[in-house]
Amino acid sequence: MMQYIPYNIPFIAVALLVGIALFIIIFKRNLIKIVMGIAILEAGVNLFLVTLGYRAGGVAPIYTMTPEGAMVLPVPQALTLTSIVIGVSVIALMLTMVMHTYRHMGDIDARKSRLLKG
Amino acid sequence: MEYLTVHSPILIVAVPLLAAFVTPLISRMGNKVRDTFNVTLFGFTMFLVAILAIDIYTGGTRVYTLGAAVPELAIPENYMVPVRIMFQVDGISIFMGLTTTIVMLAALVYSLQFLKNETGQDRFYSLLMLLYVGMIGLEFTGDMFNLFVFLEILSIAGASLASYRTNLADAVEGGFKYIVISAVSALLVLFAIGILYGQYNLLSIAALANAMQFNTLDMIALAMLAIAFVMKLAGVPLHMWAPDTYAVAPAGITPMIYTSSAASMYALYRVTFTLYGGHFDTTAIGWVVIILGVLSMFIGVMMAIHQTDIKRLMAYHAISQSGYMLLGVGVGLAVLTDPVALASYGRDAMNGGIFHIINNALYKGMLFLTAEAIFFRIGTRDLNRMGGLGHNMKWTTIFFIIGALAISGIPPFNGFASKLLIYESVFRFNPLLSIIAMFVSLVTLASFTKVFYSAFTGPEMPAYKEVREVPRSMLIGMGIMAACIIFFSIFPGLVVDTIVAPATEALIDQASYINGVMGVAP
Amino acid sequence: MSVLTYGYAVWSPIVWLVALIVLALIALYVRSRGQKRYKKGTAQTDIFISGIQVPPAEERHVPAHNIYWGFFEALKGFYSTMMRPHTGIINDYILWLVVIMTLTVLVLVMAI
Amino acid sequence: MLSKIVRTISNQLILFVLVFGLYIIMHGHVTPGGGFQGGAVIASGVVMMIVAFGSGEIKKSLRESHLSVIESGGALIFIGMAFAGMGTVFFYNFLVGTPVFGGIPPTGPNPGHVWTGGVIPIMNFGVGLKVIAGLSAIVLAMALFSSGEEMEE
Repeated sequence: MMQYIPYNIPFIAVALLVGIALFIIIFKRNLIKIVMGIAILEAGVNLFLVTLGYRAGGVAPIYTMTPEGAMVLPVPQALTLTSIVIGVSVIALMLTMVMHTYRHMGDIDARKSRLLKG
Repeated sequence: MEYLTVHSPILIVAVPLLAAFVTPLISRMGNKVRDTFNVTLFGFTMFLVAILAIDIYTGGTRVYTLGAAVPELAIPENYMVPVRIMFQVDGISIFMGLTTTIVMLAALVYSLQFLKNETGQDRFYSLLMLLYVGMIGLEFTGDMFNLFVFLEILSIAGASLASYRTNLADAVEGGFKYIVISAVSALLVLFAIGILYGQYNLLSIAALANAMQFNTLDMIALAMLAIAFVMKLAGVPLHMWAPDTYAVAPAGITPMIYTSSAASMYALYRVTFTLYGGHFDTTAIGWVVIILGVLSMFIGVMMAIHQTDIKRLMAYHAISQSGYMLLGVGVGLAVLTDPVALASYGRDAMNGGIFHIINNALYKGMLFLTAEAIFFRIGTRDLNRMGGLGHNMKWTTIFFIIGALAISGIPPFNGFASKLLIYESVFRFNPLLSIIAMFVSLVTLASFTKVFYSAFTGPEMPAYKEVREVPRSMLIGMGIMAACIIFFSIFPGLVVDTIVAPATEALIDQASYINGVMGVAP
Repeated sequence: MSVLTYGYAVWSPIVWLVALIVLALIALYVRSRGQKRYKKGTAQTDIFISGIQVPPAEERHVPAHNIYWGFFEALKGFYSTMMRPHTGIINDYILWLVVIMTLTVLVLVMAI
Repeated sequence: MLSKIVRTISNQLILFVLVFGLYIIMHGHVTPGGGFQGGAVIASGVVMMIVAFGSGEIKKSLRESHLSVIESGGALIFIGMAFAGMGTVFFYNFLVGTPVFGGIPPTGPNPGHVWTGGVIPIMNFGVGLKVIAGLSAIVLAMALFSSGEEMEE
């Protein structure tokens, strides 16, 4: 039982990151903090993907000057990269919208900077 | 011709993508050149969609593998499972593709003159093409990860377009809400994909469906995927973003965002039927979908009749109509493992739900376009300040009447045909659901009477004496939708037999989807 | 081609269209038998409310929030309940997502 | 605008940042890295210049219209390479075996041959151009916003 714990630490980290992120997104009213929450959620999901591809004692899946031995799975790493690229653009877009909201409303509190409801 | 048929699945995605990237360059040569370029390339895309559709309806599922030596080679030699990026187009995919293409045509034509006085037009067309790429890609893709990628593409493009008029505070707010819920739900989709990948080391939908073991982790992944897609398609109680976003998006974009919700609905069906169908009792997830559908229908319409903002009202109706599709297909999902019930009413319920997708994309899209035509001329969405517009905007009024009658399910329009299929088949599943559906249809009619009365009838207001009919390209955009509605109304049998029944068949027949990639099962 | 047949009934829009056209023809015939003395643009078409001064156009039109007033009045409780979750705050939207997702996970895990 | 020391150092450092970024872009097919990573490195160099000189100064040399052209050009290189394989299949690696990046590396550990990869290095280059232009435009627009200016239309 005890020997499995080191391999599960990344998954515990994933759970913590996703939990913290959801807490931030649900309970923090500042729009910038919501964007931060989404960035943390993304980090958690990316960590999850990378961890799935890990093999004990594996090296990076690149043949250039590589030592002999097991390699970790390359596919989750490719997925993570794609997800990071998408995440950058999503977060840039969200920050731009927060900027415009601040320009129009003079406030980035989710409760005070809303016009649409009901 | 042969060449185009073989390569059409990828060209349908790649040509608009090329258009999106070339548009910023070509718009330096003037707006006319850019508009002609975009319309030409989109016309070519429509031609490709048409030949692909003919090919699918005669020849069955098509697989296209990117980067392989031949397009059909899904599984490379010496491999047991597909490893390349892959497009798999079957009946339901091409059905959604046709829906998207018709709406996109109307939106593109409508936008040509609507945008005349706006800044940043080249970005608008780039993003519009990207939105189309995202939707078509989501519908055609054959692996889970590209499902996520295209979902993000359509979210980003949709959110930027929703807040296109950044000079309006509410537009920015609507776009922000859309991107936040899209980002969160897309990340949940990615998490679910990670769970599936961790268990099976597979990404292809067909291979995953083949290997699925239905254990607890798979159920968690199913719940995450299903609810994330329900969020994107705005089912009650995850619908609150929809009125905010639909109301503020510029014309042409609201129908497109609405259709992207329909694309998310396709993803929901693809996951529940194809990925998790087969030997698993789908009754529980079927009832989840049915309950969400009934809630959407009822709460959507009750909120709609209360609104005084014309586009918010229509947005709540969009939610309520999505409920019909969820109800129809949910009944099919609930009886999927019961062949007798499936043959006697499940298939008809699914036909109704799927037929409603294209009907609703057409008339809901046209109603959004008429609302935006009013906004274009009088500069307000507030119904309290409208009145007597029918005197000067005759064509808009006619299009509105057609759309309102169709959405309320008044015979002989197409809304009635699909709703009748749903009522009668759902009645045999559970009569109460059918009665709720009819009541919702009644309230829909009531609320569109309210819009018609307060916006178009009444004495000619002095403030709106100078209001003229909208420019021609906007009328043509609405006219395309109206023509499709009338065609679908007069020939419902033809439409159901040709495009809807193959779509239903594609959803139910999981084995042929798997065999399309994995070869005939040993 | 235009007839939609399914397990237990038939829907044919052409029949409906023919019926509608026949009804429209009858209506037109009845209309053509009407009074010929009616003329547009004369005092015949002016609004007459028992001799009261006719109010201007803005006041004659019933605005949208007055339509179905009784319906909303009767359902006041329902609408005040409905308005409470529709806050328009983005945090609440995500809260709903998490709650519904948790419920669905429970339902599905119970089901297997 | 920061002090003269910072400005001078930044002026010297930007060269190394650019070279490092280009190295990462062009060796993306044999070592860790690629278009996005290298582009992000170069965009961080742009951030450094903005911090050192102020956004108003950088705006004069990095025009939004030029960045837009570079971005579209990068995307066009990428999708153009994909279309060029249409003779066989979309995204087909048609350059394998030709003199241009056509080498076929041995399977297993090797010292890394740059002249391999077919269309992948060219696509990396296109992605790099797009990311450089896109990220620079984003950080510049945000910096301009915080100083109360507008990007040109």
